Formats: sequence, C-alpha cells, structure tokens
Amino acid sequence: MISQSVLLTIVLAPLVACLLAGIGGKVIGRVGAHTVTIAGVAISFGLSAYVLKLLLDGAPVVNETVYTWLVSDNIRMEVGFLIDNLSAMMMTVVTFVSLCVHVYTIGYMKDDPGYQRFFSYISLFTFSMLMLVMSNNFLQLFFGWEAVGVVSYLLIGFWYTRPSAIFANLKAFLVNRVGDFGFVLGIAGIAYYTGSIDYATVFAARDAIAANTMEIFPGVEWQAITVVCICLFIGAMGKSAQVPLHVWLPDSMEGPTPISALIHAATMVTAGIFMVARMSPLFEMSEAALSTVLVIGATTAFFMGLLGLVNNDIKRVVAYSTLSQLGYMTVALGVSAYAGALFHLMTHAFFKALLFLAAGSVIIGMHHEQDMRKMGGLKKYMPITYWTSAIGTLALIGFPGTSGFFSKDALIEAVHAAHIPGASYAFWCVTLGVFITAFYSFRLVFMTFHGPERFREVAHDAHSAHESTHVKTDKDAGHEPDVSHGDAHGHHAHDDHGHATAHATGHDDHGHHGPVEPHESPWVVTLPLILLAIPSLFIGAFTIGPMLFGDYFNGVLYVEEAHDTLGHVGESWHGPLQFIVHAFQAPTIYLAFAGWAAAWFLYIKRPDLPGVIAAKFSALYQLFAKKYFFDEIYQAVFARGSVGLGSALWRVGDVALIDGAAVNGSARVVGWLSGVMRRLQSGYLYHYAFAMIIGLSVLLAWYVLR
Amino acid sequence: MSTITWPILSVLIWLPIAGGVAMLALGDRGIALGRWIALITTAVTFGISTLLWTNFDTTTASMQFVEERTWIPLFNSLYALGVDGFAMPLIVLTAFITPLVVIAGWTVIEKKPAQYYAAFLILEGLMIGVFAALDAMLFYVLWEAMLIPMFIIIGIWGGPRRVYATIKFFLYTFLGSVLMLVSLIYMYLQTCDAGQCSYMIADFQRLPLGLNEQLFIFVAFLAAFAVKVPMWPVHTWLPDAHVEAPTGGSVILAAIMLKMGGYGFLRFSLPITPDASDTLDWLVISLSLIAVVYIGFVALVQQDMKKLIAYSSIAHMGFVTLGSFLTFELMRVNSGDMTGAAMGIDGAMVQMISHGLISGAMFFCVGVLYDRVHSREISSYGGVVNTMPVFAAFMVLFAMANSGLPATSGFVGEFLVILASFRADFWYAFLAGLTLILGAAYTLWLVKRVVFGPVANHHVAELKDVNGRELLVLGVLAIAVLGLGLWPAPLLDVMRPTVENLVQQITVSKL
Amino acid sequence: MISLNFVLMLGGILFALSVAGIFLNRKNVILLLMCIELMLLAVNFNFIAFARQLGDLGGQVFVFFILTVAAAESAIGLAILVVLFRERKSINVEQLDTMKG
Amino acid sequence: MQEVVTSFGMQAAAAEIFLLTAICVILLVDVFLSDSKRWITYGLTLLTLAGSAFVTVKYAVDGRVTAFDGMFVADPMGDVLKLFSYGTVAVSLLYSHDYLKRNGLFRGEFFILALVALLGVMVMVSAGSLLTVYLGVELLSLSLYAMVAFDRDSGVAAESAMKYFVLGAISSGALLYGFSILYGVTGTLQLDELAVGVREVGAGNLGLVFGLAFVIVGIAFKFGAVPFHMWVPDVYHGAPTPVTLFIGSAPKIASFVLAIRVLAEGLDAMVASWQNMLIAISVASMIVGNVVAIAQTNLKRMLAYSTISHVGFILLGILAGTNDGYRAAMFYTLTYVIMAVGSFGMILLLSREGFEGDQLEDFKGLQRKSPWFAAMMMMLMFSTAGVPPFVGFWAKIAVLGAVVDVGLVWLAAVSVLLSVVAAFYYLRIIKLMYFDEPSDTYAIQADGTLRTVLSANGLAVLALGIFPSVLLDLCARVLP
Repeated sequence: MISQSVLLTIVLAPLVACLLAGIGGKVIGRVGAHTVTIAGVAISFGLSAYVLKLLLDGAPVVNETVYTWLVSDNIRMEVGFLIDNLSAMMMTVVTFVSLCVHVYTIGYMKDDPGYQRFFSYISLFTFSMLMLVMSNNFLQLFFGWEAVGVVSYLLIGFWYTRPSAIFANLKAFLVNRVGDFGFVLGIAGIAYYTGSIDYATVFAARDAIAANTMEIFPGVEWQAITVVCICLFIGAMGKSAQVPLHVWLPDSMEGPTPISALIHAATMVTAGIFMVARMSPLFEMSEAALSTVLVIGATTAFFMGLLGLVNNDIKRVVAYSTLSQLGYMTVALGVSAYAGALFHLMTHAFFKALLFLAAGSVIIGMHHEQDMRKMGGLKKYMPITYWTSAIGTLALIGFPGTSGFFSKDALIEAVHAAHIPGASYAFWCVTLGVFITAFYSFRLVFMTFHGPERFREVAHDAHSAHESTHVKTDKDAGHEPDVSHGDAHGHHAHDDHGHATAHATGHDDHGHHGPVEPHESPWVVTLPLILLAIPSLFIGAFTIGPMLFGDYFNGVLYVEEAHDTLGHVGESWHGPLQFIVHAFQAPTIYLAFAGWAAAWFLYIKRPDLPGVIAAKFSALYQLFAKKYFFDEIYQAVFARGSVGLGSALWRVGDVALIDGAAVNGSARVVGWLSGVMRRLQSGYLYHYAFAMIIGLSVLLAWYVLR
Repeated sequence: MSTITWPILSVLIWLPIAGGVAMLALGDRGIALGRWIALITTAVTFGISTLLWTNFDTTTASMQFVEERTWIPLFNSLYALGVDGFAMPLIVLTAFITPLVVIAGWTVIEKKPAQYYAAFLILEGLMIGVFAALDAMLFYVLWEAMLIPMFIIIGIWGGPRRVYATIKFFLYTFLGSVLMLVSLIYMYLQTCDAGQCSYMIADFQRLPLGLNEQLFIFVAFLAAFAVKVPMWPVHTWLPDAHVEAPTGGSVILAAIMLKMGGYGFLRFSLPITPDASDTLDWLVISLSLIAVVYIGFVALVQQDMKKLIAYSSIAHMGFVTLGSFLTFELMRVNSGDMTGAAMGIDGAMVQMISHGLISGAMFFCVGVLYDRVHSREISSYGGVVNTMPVFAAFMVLFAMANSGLPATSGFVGEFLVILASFRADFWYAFLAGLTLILGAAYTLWLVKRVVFGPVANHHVAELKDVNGRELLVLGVLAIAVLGLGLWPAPLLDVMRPTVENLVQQITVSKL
Repeated sequence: MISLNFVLMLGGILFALSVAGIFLNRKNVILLLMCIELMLLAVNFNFIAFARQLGDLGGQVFVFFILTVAAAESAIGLAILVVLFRERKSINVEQLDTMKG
Repeated sequence: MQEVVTSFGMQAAAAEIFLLTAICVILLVDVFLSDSKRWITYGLTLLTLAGSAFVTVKYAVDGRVTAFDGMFVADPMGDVLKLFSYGTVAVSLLYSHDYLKRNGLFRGEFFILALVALLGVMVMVSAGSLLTVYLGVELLSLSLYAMVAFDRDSGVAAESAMKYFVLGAISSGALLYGFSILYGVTGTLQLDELAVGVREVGAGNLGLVFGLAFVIVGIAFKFGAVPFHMWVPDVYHGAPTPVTLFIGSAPKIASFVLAIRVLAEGLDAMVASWQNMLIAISVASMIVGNVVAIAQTNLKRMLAYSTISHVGFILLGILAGTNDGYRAAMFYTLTYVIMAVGSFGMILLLSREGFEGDQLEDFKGLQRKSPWFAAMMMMLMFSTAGVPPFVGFWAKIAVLGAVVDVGLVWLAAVSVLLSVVAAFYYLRIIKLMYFDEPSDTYAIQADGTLRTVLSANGLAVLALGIFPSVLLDLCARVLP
C-alpha cells in the first residue's frame, strides 16, 4: 500500500531543498546548498525506488487527489497523483539521473558564483518533473510541463551576462510556448468532449470524443479525436524538440553541461514522449494522428542525425544525437510501440546523460574548450572519462548487449512490423539512422580521445578566438532577437563558467597561458559517470523482457489490436540472448558497424579526407552546417515578421488612425470650428442686430409660412 | 449568513475619504505624521475588507451587507450599498492594493506629498463605493467622481506629457460615460411607467425592455465600459495615461480602474440588456480577440516599459470581455447546453483579480527602476540582474505570471476562458490561445533586454538592490500572485452562486 | 373708414423700417436711438389700434407706459452715448468693434 | 374672495414697496454723504436687502395670491426666487466691495442701480400681466445698461453698454410687438386670462404664433440664447467685473421667471409651438456656447460663452413644458447662479491694484499661491462642467430627465455630448491652476469677507452636490 505522505515527500523534498538553497543560499553557503539539495533529491530517489518496488510487488495503483485546485462549471480541477508502473519508472529514472547530476555539479560548478542558485534550480527542476510524471490529470500535467520549461529557461540563461545564452533561453521558451499553445487547445478540446480533465474519466469517455467531428474550416469535417491528438502532439513536438519545433535544443547547449545532461537529454525533453504514451488510449483512436507522429518522428530521427556529422562542437554533436534519438522514440510512438518508446526513453536517459556528463568532464579537462578540432589523444590523460564515454557510445549505436541495443533494435523491429501510412518511410529513416548514429558517435570519440594531441598547437588562438567572440557578443547585444548571432556563437560557444566568474572571483587564470595540460576530473565528476555507465550497459538486458513483451505496462498503455506491432515482434521473443542472435539476421547491426568503420577510416586512418569530401560536396555541407536554414527562415519570418507587423499595427493603427485621425482629429475639428464660429462674433453692432433679425425671421418663416 | 450588524460598506467607503480629508487639513508640514495616517487608514480599511470575505455567505447570489438610506427623494435615488460575489472580491482587491501604493510612495514623493496621499485615499473610497453601489445614480456619481482624483494624480505627479495624457484620460472616459447617464435616466423613467420609480440596479435588471431600447442602452453602456476596460479601438488613452502617471497612479489605474469596465459589463450590460447582448455579442467578442492579438503584436514593439505593460494590460483585459460574452454563442452552438458559460464568467472574474495583482506588480517593478535611473526606456537598461539580483528574481516571477505561467494567478483566468471559448468556437480558443506565445514574447523579451545581459551602462552599474520597503511591497504581491495561482478554489467558491445566477438571468430573454 | 388691417400694416412697416435702420445704419449712433423710438412707436400703433378695436382701455394704458419708458430709455441711451463720446471722441458705429471673437 | 384679495393687495407687494421706499431713502441719504462716509450707503444697501428678505418671509404666501386686479401675483415660487435674488445681490455686493473701492467705483449710484435692478427682477417675478412684465423688464434692463457704463473712464465699458443698450432695446421692442399681437388676438393683458383666451381662439391661430415668435425673441434675448446672444460676450467682457458678476446672477433668475410667466402660464396652450422654437434655440446655444468658449483667452468672455451654453440647458428644462421641466429649469437656474457668482468672485479675488485678473493666464499656478482657493475654483469648475459630486451635475440630471421624459432622447444625447466639449475648457482652467507654475509671485490680497463668503460659496457647491435634496425639494415644493 503506497501512502500519500510518501508521494508528497517524494515531490516536496526537492522543492524544500530548492527553497532552502535559493532563498537561504547566502546563509547556508556553498556546502550547505549542495548538501540540502542532494539530500532532497536522494530522499526522493530512495522513496521512488521504494514505490517502484512496492508496485512490482503488486501494490495497487494509486490514483488520488491531493487537493481541489478549483471547481468551475462542474468541471473539477484537482492536483493529484497517479502512481502506476509508468510513472514509477519515470520517477525512478528522473530522480536517479538528477541525483547523479547533483553530485557531478559539485565538481563542475565549483568555481561558479551562482553555485547555490544552480543547485536551487536543478532541485526545482526535479520537483517540476516529478509533478509532471506523477500527475493524474491534464492540469497538473500542464503545470509540470510549463514549470520544467521555466526551469530550463532559467538554466539555459544561467550565465545571464552572455548575450548568446539569454538569447537561447528566450528562443527555447518561445518555441516551447508554440508547442504549449497546441497543448492547451488539446486540453480544451478534451475538456469540451469529455467534460473532465482527469485521466481516468477522460480515457473512460474516449469513445465520446471519437464519436464527434468538428468543422474547423467551413465545409471540412474533421474527426474530433484527430484534432485533439494532433493538438496534444504539437505540445509534445515543442517539448521533445521534433521537427519543425526542434530549433531550440541545439542552442540550449548555452546552458551548463549538467543541465544539458539532465534536462536537455535525459528527462525534460522526453516529457513529450511520456505524455503521448500516457495518452495512448486517445492516440490509438486516430490513425491519422499516429501517422503524423510517425512521419514527424522519422524525419527528426534521420535528418537531425545528419547534422551531427558536420558539427565540431562536442556538446552540439551530442545534442543532435539527442534530437535524433528523440525522433526514434517518437517513431515508436507512431507505430503504437509505446512500451518500446518508453523503454528507449529509459535506456537513452542513462547513456545520453552519461555521454553529456563525459563531454562535460572533457570540457573541464580541456579548460572549457568545446571544439573537438582542438582535442585528440585525451585517452591517456583522462581514462575514466574515456572508458565511460566509450560505453555510452556503444550503447548509443546499439552495440549488441548494451541497453541501447535492445531498445533500438526492438524499436526498429516494431517499425518494420507497422502498416499505417508512412511506416515504410519511417523504416528507411530509422534504419539509415543507425549508420549515421554510429558514424557521428565514433567520430566524436575518435576526434576527442584518439589521434594527435591537437590542443598543444592551438591553445593560444583558441583563447584569442573566444575572447574575440566575447568582444563581438558584448558589441551586438542586439535589441531585436537575432538567431544568426545566437548560433554564430553556438559554434564556439565555450561552456565557460570561467567567464561568469572572471568578473566576480577573477579566477579563470589557468589555461589562459601556454599549452593546456588536460587532466582527469575529480571523483565527484567521475563517480556519476561510473554510476551511469552501469545501467547503460546492463539495464536493457534485464528489463526488456517485462517492459516490452511482459505485462509491466498492462493497464497503463493501451494498444489497438490492429496496431500491436510490439506484439508482432514479441512472437519471436525467446529471451535476451536469442534476441541478440536474432539481431545478426537484420541489417541494422551491420549498418552500425559500418558507421563505426567509416568513422575510423575517416578520422584515424585518413584524417585528411573529411576536408576533401566537405569541399567536394560543399553545397550539401553548407546545408548541414547551416542546419537546413531553419534558424534563418524562422528568424526572417517569425521574429522579424512579428516585429514588423507589430510596429505596423502600432504606427498605422494606433498612432496614425485611432489617435491621430479619430481622437486628436476630432479635437482639431472642434478647435477649427470654434475658430470659425468666433469670427461670427465680429464686434459690429449691426451684425449683432442682423443676427437677431435672422433669428426672428427664421422663427417666423418656420412657423408662419409652414 | 453575515453576522455583521454595523454598516461595514459605509465604513469602507468613508474611512479612507475621511483619512484623505484629514491629510489635506494636515498639509505637507505634518507629512511625517501624515504618511502614517495614510498607511494606517488604508491598512485598517484592508483589515475591515477582509471581514467582508470572512463573513460572506457563499450560498446565496443575493446582495449582502446591504445598507439603504433615502438620498434624493425627488429622483427616488437611494444611498444603497451591498455586495455579491462579483463586487466583494474586487473591493478586497482595492483595499489590498491601496496600502501597497501608499508604501510604495513612502519616500519617493517629494512634491506635495500630503495631497498625493489624500488623492489616493479619496480615490480608494470612491472606487470601493463604485463596486458597492446598488443604486445606479450613486454608482454613476462615484464612477464620475473617481475621475477627479486620478486626473489630479496624473496631472500633478505625472511625467513630461502629463497634461496631454490626463486631459485625454478625463475626456475619453467622460465621453464614454455621459451616454450611459442618458440611458440610466431613460431606464429610470421606464421604471416610473412601470409604477415604482427607482434607480436601483436590481429594478433595472427586472425592467422589461424592447429590443431597440435594449440595443440603445447596450450601446450606451458599451461606450462607457469599453473605454474603461479598455477595448480596442478606444484604448489609446491607456498607454498615455500609464506612461505619464506616477507609479502609484499606474498601479491603481491598471489594478482597479480597468476592472470597473469589466464589472460594469457583468453588473449592467449583461443582466439589463440580455437580448441586445445576444444580438451584439459578436461585436464584443471580436473586439476582445482583436485586443488579444493586435495589441499583443503592438506590445511587442514598445520601447517604453510602462507602455509595454499598458498594452499587455489591454490584451489581458481582452480575456475578461471575451469570457463575459461567451454565453450567447454557447447557447447558439451547443443547442442550449450552457456548460462553459459560467466557466467563461468565472475566468473573466479571476482574470480581473489576477490582472489587478500582476499588472500592479509589474508597474511597481518599473517604478523601482524608475526611482533609481529616472528612465522608462528599455534601451537605458540591461543586465540589471548583475546589480539587483533580488529585484531581478521578482521581476522574472511577475513576468512569468504576466505571460500566464501555471501556478501563478495569471494562468487561471486565461485557462478557464480558453476552455470556455473552445466550446463556443475553435477559432475563439485559437486566437485567444495565441496569448500564450505573444504574452511570453513581449514580456520575456522585455525581461531579456532589461534584466539579463551584461551591465549596460554606468546607471545600471550603480544600481542598489531593493530596500526593505520595496521588498515588502513586491513580496506581498508575489505571495498573492502565487497563492491565487496555486489555490484559486476559494475565489471561485465565493463567486459561484452569483455567476450561476447571472447565467440564469441572461439566458432568459426579456422580449 | 380705416380698417384695423391698415393700421396693423402701418405698425408692421414702421417696425420693419426701424429694424432695417438699425442694421443698415453703419454711421451714427444717434440714428440708432431714433430707430428704437420708431420701433416703440410702431408697437404703440398696434396697441392703440387693438384697444380701439376691442374697446378695451388696457392697450391705451399700456401705450402711456411705453411712452414713459421710451423717454427713460432714450435718456439712458444718450447718457451712454455721452460717455462713449468722451472716451472715443466718436460716435461712429463702425468703431464699436474693440471687443470681438 | 375679491375684497380679500384687494385688501391683501398691499401686503402681497409689501417687499417691493419696502424696497422702493428704501431705495428712495438711500438715494437721499447718499446725497449728503462725503466719499469717506460712503460705507454708510453700502451698509444701508445690505440692510435693505436683509429687510426685504424679512418682509418677504413675513408676508410669504402658501398659494397663488393676486393683487392690483391681477396685475400682481404673489406665489411661493415668487417668494423663493425673490429671497434667492436678495441673496445673490448681497453676495455679489460683498464680492464687489474691494474692487469698487480700488477702482473708484464705490459710489452710491452703483448700489442704487443694483437695488433698482433688483426691484425690476422682483416685479417680473410677481408679474401678473404683460404690462407688469414689461415694466419689470425695463426696470431691470435700464439699470443694467447704466451699470455696464458705470465706469466712466473705460472705453470698452461704454462700448459694451452701447451695444447692450441698442440690442436690448430691439429685443424689448420685439417683446412689446409680440405682446401687442397677443393682446390684439386675445383681447387681454392679464396672463391668466390670456391663457383662457388662447384656448378660445385656438393655439394654432396664425396671429398668436406670429406674436409668439416675437415674444420668444424677447425672452431668448434676455436669456442670451443663440442667435440673440451676441451682446453676452461683449457685455460680460467689457463691463467692470462687479457688474458682470451682477448681470450673471439675479437677471438670470429674471429671465427664467419671464419665460415661466409668459410661456408656461400665459401661453401654456401653445406649448407645441414654442417647444419646437426653443429646441432649435437651445441646441444652437449649446453648440455655439461650448464650441466658441474653447477659443477664449479671457476668463470673463469664456464664462460668457459658458453662460450661453448653460442657457441652452435651462431652456431644455423649460421646453419640456412639464412641471418637472419647469422645476428642473428652476433648479438649474439657481445652481447656475450659485456657480456663476462663485466663478466671478474668483476673478474679483485675484484682481488687485491695476490688475483685473480676468485673463486665463492669471490663474497659472494658483494652487501654489493659495491651495484653498484653487480647490474652491476647481470645485466650481467641475460643478459648472457638470461632474459629480458637485451640484452642477444634479442640475444636468434634472433637465435631462425632464427632456427624456417627453421623449426627446436624442436631444438629451446631443446635450450630454456637447457637455463633454464643455468639460474641456473647464479642465483647462484646472490645468492652469494645478499643473502649471505661477507666472508671478503676488499673493492674494483680498479682505476677510470676500475670502469667507467665497469659501462658503465653493463649499456650498460641494455640499449641495452631496445633498442635492435640500435645493431640489425646495423647487419641488414651490413648483408642485
């Protein structure tokens, strides 16, 4: 039996910690700050694990209300918890990764003046994320949804003196708001058709939605369920950075690396996946919606992966791989393999967090250098980092046996088995995606850890380069949003809290003179890496059975018979080992190895080739380097467009027409009139008399001659 | 049932006015004492107003704490006060905001402080009276009288273009109201024909009126209330008034005066002329949606912080009018299923209260900066967070609230209205929902340019963080904003019977 | 035998004449005073005629009053004229235009 | 009944008789006074006013009583209006005292003329026949002509006096002409018999309508309504401020009562005709008055135009042709008189040696010099603009109610919209007083009486605004 007090503790512990560290930060100091926050998140991790255990031991699903938020028009809006296997799994993953990141941060942010603030933020994030996953209704879901968005906004802009950072966080928030816009409409639709925003009630009444059609454009009847689901999915697209709402994620790398790991890889960005899975009973009702999901996911998976090939910023490469992996999950959702999506979500959470933290460790070791062209041969300087990130990479490319292998392979199988519109396109995308993934992953590994130690010769201009960057940024801290400069820095945006501190503590002296000497990171950094490496390797093998083909998600996820792709895959399920063996009959695994080999050939054997190729296909290279020109187009259309529209409306509508013509105009007319009329008061007696006579004769004429 | 036997509403009205007169008598020489008089008076007023809430009977839609005295026998006009679920929260809001205004002006106002406080105290009394009046003539008298102190406040303590702004404000609102006066008189005479001459609003609501009469009356009311709200296209007085007004003035203007428009719609337009509202709701709704979208874009390009917030106020008030007038569309679309009507009105009311808190807070924030740098231009700031971290925290919080973040009060009203409008028409919800994007865009872009970034200039570099007084004001508001956002249920419960009664009333045709 | 209408017409004509005189004359203020007298005379004609017609004394009494008042009126008028002349050294109507607008 | 009335005759006119005697006495006394003793005349004048008030109250009637064969009528409305006239005359004399002394106008004739004018007002108030009406009109007008020209050293005064005189003569000519026609058609001068006569010959009678047009001209002129308003700005502007003040107060009551006696009592049967005529006139007055006032720079002149617009409003009440309407018009007249007296009093308050204080600029920054009187002026201005909670607002409500009641909603709408235009130029004065800096540093140098009375005047505007019933019920009682 799971008591509400336990659940409340899970949620509130991080919140309390956040408040302590945030408001009392000055008082409790740095040590105090990280102590309380780590304690807080540790408590919730422990309890989450405990809750998960209880559930596995057969404790009943919890679905209860904490308090009533409001009642309007007989629609009751509450704050409450729905604790089933899904939310329990999410809680555990979130709190675990969060815990690791907390520990890691101690080392990563040790010189930063915003130390307490940072811890307060990440605890706040943990709280919000928990609220999101534990919710039993759409309102609270939306609350968590927005709250994580705000925390991400605050954290991307953590180094608020950096124009690129505060630009990136505004961009991230606005793009997310576009998604939320759709999400709110979806919720409104659900409230309309079911008269409730409580999961249980809504799912029970989903036939009521399916029965309805709505006419959005005159003459076009649409299935209400499709409209609602697509609206909801738009929200997911924003949060989980699906094309075309993906543009904010790469820029979000402006934030400190722990954040990239926690929020922009492991947890927050997967909220969309989680939400769609939660809504599986609704999505199942509309094939159109599922196809949309599928196609968008596939596109993201493949085309965002491509961008990873040409990027040289270590964090951005990982970011693009995150995008592509999110695409994989979305594809799984599209083919109704919700369990597969969640399974991949979980494994991805571990190994992607691992990769990010490893990247962060490299960045520390390189004294805040992020450009992979200036790295190489780090293997012997930072072994732990090397091996852990190697594990992460293997998991990412789906090396047989690693967690990533199980999740991704099962997923691809499921796509293979799907028949809904767009399935074949999706299949090609995900399959080729495997090659891409392997290629850029190992490109990263090779460029960073193997090969010549390029950092020796470039140490100086590296720093001069990024000095100039900062001069530039200070210069054009523009008054209008300007993507171009936002990502201009993106390419050499140094994850450089040294600079945040430069004003304050004057630290950041090391690494500014002479060739840098890479060094392994302290234990607080490496410990989380190891902690994350373990699940990255093994968790897949243990959990795939129950999660994908077992009954773990029974009663949580709902799949129509027609769409039951996983079931189809499950027919050939005889345990992990057979699964591995079976995998060797599929092309995917060979594609993965091919990618690995290609990376090795191009970046170890013949390091001169990439440049040649880039020059040969320069057009294509430009397309990738500029990320399909999404930013430029959005910049031109939406940013400039709305500003232009705004000033047009203002100057023409308000200033010129309403104020100028109507308001002041009428005043002017009256003034002019009085100027004219006062001239009638000529001062001449005979005019006055004449006026009287006129008046008299008018009265007479009017009444006598009528 | 209310246990209060003494005339609490009269006290609420006359206590501040008496305080104001006392301050005038005291003059600037005794200002040290005077400030405390002002603070204590307003604080006590707030204290008393909370009694309204605690003793409020949430089971009935009828007027409570009613007082009636003969006032002008010849016009059968009574000094009649009373509150229902609409008036009471607004009165409490008024009494809550005014002490904060007093505190905010504590040391800032050097020029004629006594008259400054007096103006605000008298204004408070009049505003409470407007919400409490049950007699249309009394309502109108207070409604107009209110303009005088605000006219003085903007005119004396305002910015460089204060004269233009304040005269524009006065004439705009005056022009709006006079037609309402005529229609009030007209209805009075109708009651006489019906047998019992009366200016009581309740009698007006019972009055049987033909469609043409209703249309005439509705348009007259629309003129008065639309200017006050303000609705596009009669909104242009607001940015000027806000920009020129002193901080306190802007706060009162945004927090309470605008609400009177919305209150007027709920108290007069809808119940008195249901059929005209039914006929013309398309007008109000489209104007509201224009306000949300058009004004949203306009706010985006403002270079003056106060102007930007003023425009955002207009956009947010669009939700009030939208929510209030959804009922009829719902009746038409959902073939008599009235679900959503009450929700829309709920949303409108919550939006009013919450906007009162948030816009007030935003103006306080601008005031804090203005007192230090004496500029409202966004361009003269940047990187304020470096020198004023605490202030920055509040500013960001209120900015988030202003862009409708869940768990802040700003979300509740907009959410309810969007939910309700979806029932009426997908596109209403769509356009209204755009505020999620636009609101965030203009508010957070403001924050980006003012709060974040590197220190922009030496003014910003020399900034001192908020002092205890400002901290108190902002803190109290922050608590209110979060509290209402996290648990709006009590407010909704207070209003429910009144709202349901209103929906009841307006769905019954008078023809 | 002169009928009532003739007299009324005469009165009307006199009245019209006087009025015309007032706003046609742009030279001398004295003329204005004369026109005013003429106007009162026109009224007197009316009253007399009506009184005669109705055989009622009221009208004739009224005429006496009018005559008296007319005297007082012209007295005051002349007095003002004197003051005006003292100030302006002119009684030209066209120059009475310092106040206008 | 008949002999009761005749025996009562003297008493009905007691106040008038007392005033007349007093005037003669003062005239005599004044002759023997040296300029230094002139204050005696002043005192006597005030005493006379008090005395006549006493007499009026003592012989107050509670019903319509006629005397002198119906030539003279005493009724409650008359008594109230008379008392009010005493009051305003007294107040205006109190206001004027300083100014007159300063500008060498502190002479007996002034007070005599004022009293005679007052007598004229009273005669009009109690007029029971066209003849009495005419006598009242002339008594008032003639003394006003003289008062306007009273400052012998002022060219503008003489000029305005001449204009006033000529135009006034024309108007009384027209009035008389109208009277003669009415007399000819109905065969009576008695107002009550006139009413009967009109009914006999029928309201549509061409002759009657013809005469009515002339009568309307006369009345409109006395009011100063468009297009018979031309004298108002020049006279208000040119006359010495005390005279302007005087013209602005009691004579308005006279014009009101003139309209009531002749139109409402004598020609009530012809309401249809004169209603339409008055509608045209009142709309024109409101438009011209409000619009042209905006362009003025001289306060006296501006107030003149605002008077014209207010006349428009008073006419609204009268043209309603209902008892409510007359009551409203009476209420409006009385409140207007209070406000006008106050406003001109402010000018007198500002004026000093060689400084008229009648320019708008002279009010700049008054709030700095004297917050108290600035507040008084503000209340007066808001009241005149018809903004609650000041009495001017209730006056507007009353007339609007009357107009709407007879179904002229459009007229009400037009008038309120024009009152918005009016608000602008009143606000401008407040703007000058409160938002601008003073252009000079002279302190206000008025004596205690002026200050006290003016303060009382200002506060009355507020008090009556909050408790309008005091005055409203009075009007209701005398005009049931």
